Amino acid sequence: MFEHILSSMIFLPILAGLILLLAPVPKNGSRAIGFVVSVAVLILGLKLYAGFNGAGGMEFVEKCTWIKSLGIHYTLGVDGISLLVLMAGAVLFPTIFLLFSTKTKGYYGNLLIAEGAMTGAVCAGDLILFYIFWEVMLLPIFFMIGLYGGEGKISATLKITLYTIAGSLLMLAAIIFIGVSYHTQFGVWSFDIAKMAGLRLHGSMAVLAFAGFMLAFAIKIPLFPFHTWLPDAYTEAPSAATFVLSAIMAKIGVYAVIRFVVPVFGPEFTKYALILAYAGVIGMMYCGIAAIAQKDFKRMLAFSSASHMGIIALGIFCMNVQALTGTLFQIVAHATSTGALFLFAGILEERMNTRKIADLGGIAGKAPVFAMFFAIAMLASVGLPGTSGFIGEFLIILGAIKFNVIIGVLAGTSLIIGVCYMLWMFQRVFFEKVNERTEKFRDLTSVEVFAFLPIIILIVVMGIYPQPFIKKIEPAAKIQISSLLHNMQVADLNVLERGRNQEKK
Amino acid sequence: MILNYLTLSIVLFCLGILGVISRRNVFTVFMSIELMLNAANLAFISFSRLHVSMDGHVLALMIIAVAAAEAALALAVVILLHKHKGVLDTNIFSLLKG
Amino acid sequence: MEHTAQFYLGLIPLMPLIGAVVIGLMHVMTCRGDRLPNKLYAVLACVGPVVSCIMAFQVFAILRTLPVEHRILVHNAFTWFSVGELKISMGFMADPLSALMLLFVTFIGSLIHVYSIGYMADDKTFAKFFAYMNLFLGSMLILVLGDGPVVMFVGWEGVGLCSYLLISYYNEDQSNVLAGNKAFIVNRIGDLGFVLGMAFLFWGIGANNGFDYVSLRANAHLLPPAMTLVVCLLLFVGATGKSAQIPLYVWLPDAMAGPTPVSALIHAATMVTAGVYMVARFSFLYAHVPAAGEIVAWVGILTALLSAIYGMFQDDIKKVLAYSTVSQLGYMFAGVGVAAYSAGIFHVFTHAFFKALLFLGAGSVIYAMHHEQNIWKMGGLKKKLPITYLTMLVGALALSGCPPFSGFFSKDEILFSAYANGFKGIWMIGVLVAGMTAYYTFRMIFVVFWGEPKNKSAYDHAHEPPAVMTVPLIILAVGALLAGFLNFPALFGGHQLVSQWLAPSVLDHHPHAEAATEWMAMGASVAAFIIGISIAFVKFAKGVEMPVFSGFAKFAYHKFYVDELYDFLLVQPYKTIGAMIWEHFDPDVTDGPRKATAFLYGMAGSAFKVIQTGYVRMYAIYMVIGLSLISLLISQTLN
Amino acid sequence: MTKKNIRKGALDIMFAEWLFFGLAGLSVLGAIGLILFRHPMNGAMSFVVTLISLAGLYALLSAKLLFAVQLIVYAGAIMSLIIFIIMFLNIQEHDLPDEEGKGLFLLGGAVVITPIALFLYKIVKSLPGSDTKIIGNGFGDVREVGLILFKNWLLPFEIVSILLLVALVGAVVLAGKKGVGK
Repeated sequence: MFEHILSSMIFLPILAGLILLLAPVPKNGSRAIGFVVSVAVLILGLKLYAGFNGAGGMEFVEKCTWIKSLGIHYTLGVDGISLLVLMAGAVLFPTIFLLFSTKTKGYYGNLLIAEGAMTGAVCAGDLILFYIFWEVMLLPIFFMIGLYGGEGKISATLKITLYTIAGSLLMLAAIIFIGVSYHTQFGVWSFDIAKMAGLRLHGSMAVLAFAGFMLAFAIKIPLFPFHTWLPDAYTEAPSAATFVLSAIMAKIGVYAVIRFVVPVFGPEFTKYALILAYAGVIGMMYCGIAAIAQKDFKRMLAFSSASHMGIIALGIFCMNVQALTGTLFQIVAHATSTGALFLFAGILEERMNTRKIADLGGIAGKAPVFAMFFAIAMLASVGLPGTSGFIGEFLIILGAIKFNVIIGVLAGTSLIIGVCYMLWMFQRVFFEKVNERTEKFRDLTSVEVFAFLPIIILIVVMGIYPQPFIKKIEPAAKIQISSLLHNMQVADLNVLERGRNQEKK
Repeated sequence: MILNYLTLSIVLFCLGILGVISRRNVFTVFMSIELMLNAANLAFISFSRLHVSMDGHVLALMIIAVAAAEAALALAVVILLHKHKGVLDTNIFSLLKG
Repeated sequence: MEHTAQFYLGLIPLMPLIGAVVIGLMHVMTCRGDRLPNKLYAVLACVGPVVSCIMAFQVFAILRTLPVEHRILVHNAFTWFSVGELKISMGFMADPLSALMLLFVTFIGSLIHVYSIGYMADDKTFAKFFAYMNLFLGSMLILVLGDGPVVMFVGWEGVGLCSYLLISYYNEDQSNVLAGNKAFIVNRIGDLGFVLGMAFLFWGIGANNGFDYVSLRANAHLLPPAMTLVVCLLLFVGATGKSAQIPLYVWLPDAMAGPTPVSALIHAATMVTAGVYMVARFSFLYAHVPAAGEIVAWVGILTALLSAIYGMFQDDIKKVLAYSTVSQLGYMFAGVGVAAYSAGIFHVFTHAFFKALLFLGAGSVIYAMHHEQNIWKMGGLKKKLPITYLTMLVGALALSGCPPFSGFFSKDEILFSAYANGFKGIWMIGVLVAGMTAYYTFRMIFVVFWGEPKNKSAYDHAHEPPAVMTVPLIILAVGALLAGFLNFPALFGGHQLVSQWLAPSVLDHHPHAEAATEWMAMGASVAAFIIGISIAFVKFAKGVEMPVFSGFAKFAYHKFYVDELYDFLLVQPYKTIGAMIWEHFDPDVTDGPRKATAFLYGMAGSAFKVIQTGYVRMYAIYMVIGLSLISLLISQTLN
Repeated sequence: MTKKNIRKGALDIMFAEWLFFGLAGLSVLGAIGLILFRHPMNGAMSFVVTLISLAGLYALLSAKLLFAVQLIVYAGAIMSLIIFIIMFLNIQEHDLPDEEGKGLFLLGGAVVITPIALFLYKIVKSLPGSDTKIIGNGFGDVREVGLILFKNWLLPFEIVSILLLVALVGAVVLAGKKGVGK
């Protein structure tokens, strides 16, 4: 089992999820199974984390031939880039099973499948394998929103599904293009991402393929202006699905850009990085400003999440170690803080039966523990030093300044924008006077406190002592950046040579 | 000349198609389909003769068997239709309309 | 010795932080059942600050034993984060500047904690208050001790957060929470400047040479002048946010919504002086670009003038003090701006005493008057509250710059430095403001303590607060009286101990001036004080009714409508844009392509719907037509 | 072969040609009748003509077994079933759909189908020609066809038998429903 620790982490939840869906399991039993399985995955994950030495390369590699004639392999592996994303998922999933007790078994089954597929997408080292997990990841979300969502669930489901699928089909075309290019260049079929660094793509087709990849990931992240599915989906989805979407799935989009786009499309990436960086930073501001106008706290958090994703994505496009490490760190930090916020929103919604900010008030007095936890997650989300949110945001802003001053300054405004809507919401929900509705609000139960405690502790620990985490991701980030810079130099040399040749003529 | 047989087969087949697409009487449509099957049979047997191989005969036999099965089912459907709607018009089936 | 001191450096901020965490956890764990006794919390709350204070004195003493050029103690607790060139360790540094700050922050902080035990005795969430206070003090100590801009920023943001928490402490009242929000958001605007300044500084010199103050100071000359100017101005934006200068001063008067000890802690000793401290900290940068210093000085003195005008027309005792704080902060910036860093810091030091004293005194008055803050409803209290009256009088004299109270020395040094360094305009405004300060301070004293009581029943019930509150007042009064002598001017044969002490940390620009000039400057200040206090005496000593403001006074009373202007210019457009994005732009423009696609598909669907008659025969016909077309096509190719 | 035999063979061929054209004409006429007659009974009768002439053509192609099967199963069993049902339903003139525009459909259909026919004809024409002499040696006999059927085509044969069974059951279920339409 421990030679195949990644496969176990992927297929254990998927199998359990399928069993839950197909076999007649009672409601509470399925929740218990879900919890046990997710804890098992967490234990495997911790073992993996402990065994990870962080030298910068792929570890825990599993490889076997899958479709021989096309050179498709079942390749799994973890490096510094994927490790923390993987761990964020593993750590956060058990919480959901502890928190939401009133759902049907399909709910838990879908969650498990989502967990497995996400782990798969993060570990996959083969483009085709990645694509499959990427698509599988969407299915449980589709069902969860469609079956257990709020009032506008149908249109929200359609929107997210069609949007995402449109993106991923373009990506599939781009993957096939890459495979074919590899075949023409080296004479053998391969979709192994590790080998793609040697691939040289040229011309408008390469740009198109790059656009295909970026579009798929931009929709998933979501980058401005492809974010419009997000508020609807996040709002209508049941809290667990929102949690999965915001905390992990969006991060996989970011992760995938680093893992797949940067090594393969180095020259295109460096060429369009500025535009993409603007998309990121504008998205941050745009969604942040839109958040202030929300009357529904879940939708507000959705915009807030989109806003943060803008700045997280920005970190990739800045092309320096600080920003990239910041992004990777922020992936986890944001997963914990926003994830927790959405879970809190779910609890609020479940207990108060409303999503309107105006209906609430005075909860801090009624439920101090809840308020404290919420405040900590909120402060992490606005990037206060001492919480996990600061480190990543600071690194990204620092990197952005190096990349481009205007972008850096705009990115810095996230300090202000985030605080505006968050405080506004906090004031209306937690402060001021209690009303009849919030009068009955009861504080977190012991189980809930126990479920949230790891997240809260993680938020604080990652803020105060982030170095152990950074140590694991920094080498991989450095490798990515150096290969990217190398690419840039090669491109520059090519331009120079072309210039010289023209002069000779 | 085997060509004549095949040409005849084509003519019969086309007449069958014409029957299917231009008539609304269920029986006529059904028999037109039988006509097309027969045209195919004729082609099979001609080719069988051409290559002096009897596989075509076997296939023709099977087609006849299938035609028999089809006849049984189709006529059952026709009876049902007549009972149900009292007419023999194919145009009363318009459930495919979106 | 040194090792112990380094050990202390880590512990000093940690003690209040531990206190905060312990108290907070205890509070949260017991909030559902029976609360623990307040006394327990009170003891716990005071342990941290007091221990820190003792250690701060130790550190100071150890520092004094070192030779002047080696007066720097650094303690790297652990590597905080390290990415590429960026290596940030959680390091704490004590040099003369931070040690001086450390002393009075911990000392006054401890006193305020003690005072709060009395002031907050009836509060329902007593423990929460002290958790916040401890957290605040801890953050402030991190700010002061941080060995680099990033660690400093932790404290910087931490005090911002705590001020938010403490200002909106009575959170059932919307206006309090709004004041808290305002404080946090305005501070954040400043923080943006700080972060950007930090980033530019880092890429300018920090990336290659280390990013702590020692290295930065050693390499400051490597930064190009233009860049230095940009960094200095950005950092100053941060300082305007934290220290309530134009244009970001608006949060501070509103921050009076918090409990009075909070106002004392925030406005006197700690948070608001952080900006001044930061400019002094970065004196090695400001020394390179005089233009930056000039801007700082002008912003400071204009803030001083503006808030002094406001202060003359307020009727809330805490607002008067709040504006006087803003005004004094303006002085401090004027001081650091004209490169008289030690003078600025000295004013921070003296101001900490007398302003804490005034706020705590005001707290006593408010406590005695059952939370009445309008000065026009008080009056004649000097008989009822003798200790408070006397101590506040000391504070007021110090604030107004009456010799030989502490405020006189520090303020005079700033004004003299401005004059001697060639900033005559600043000096003139400064003297004018000194007069106005004396006027509004004594207006408050006269209206509150002299004359006849306006509210008879409240007056009858007023009584001197318990000793736990008056003792800190007395200690602070002694401090306010004597602190000035620490930097006794050379003119009177003093040794300027504070300036000498600070010399290794800050790059003072020492003016060379004649003694006559110094006498002249001092005379002007004293004259302004006398004029100010005389006008106040004439107008208010007899006791007057609440005036009805009109004309300019009304305009000033409403703070020149700056809040409303900001609201109109910034807040409302922000909200409008947000609503516009959400209601129109997002669904119509950004989502436009998606909607257009959907619409096209719908159109295509309805177009093709026509041929979907539902008749099987028709489908057969389509099939045959298709077959026919394909046949035609293939026949073509067969030829 | 003797000379006489050769002459006789040529005569046979000539005769077979004439026979072919006769039967072909009959079958086409029958088919045209099928698609033109308004009443299905008339159509069925003319379709029987087509089937029988096709049986004759099978015989000309030396498919002796198929000749018999066509006559017995198709022209016999299946057609009588159809005619039986037509009579069973007792179709009157007013039961028939009024097919206005039938001529138009026929004309249009013919136009549409022509390219298909021409295309198929083009393909057929490209095939190598061959005589259609009736051959003996048991070609198309029951024995030979049966051998092939049970040797090479056993599995399809069994599948067809299952198909028949299914069709039987299906027909019973469909037609046997009581109270449909109520």
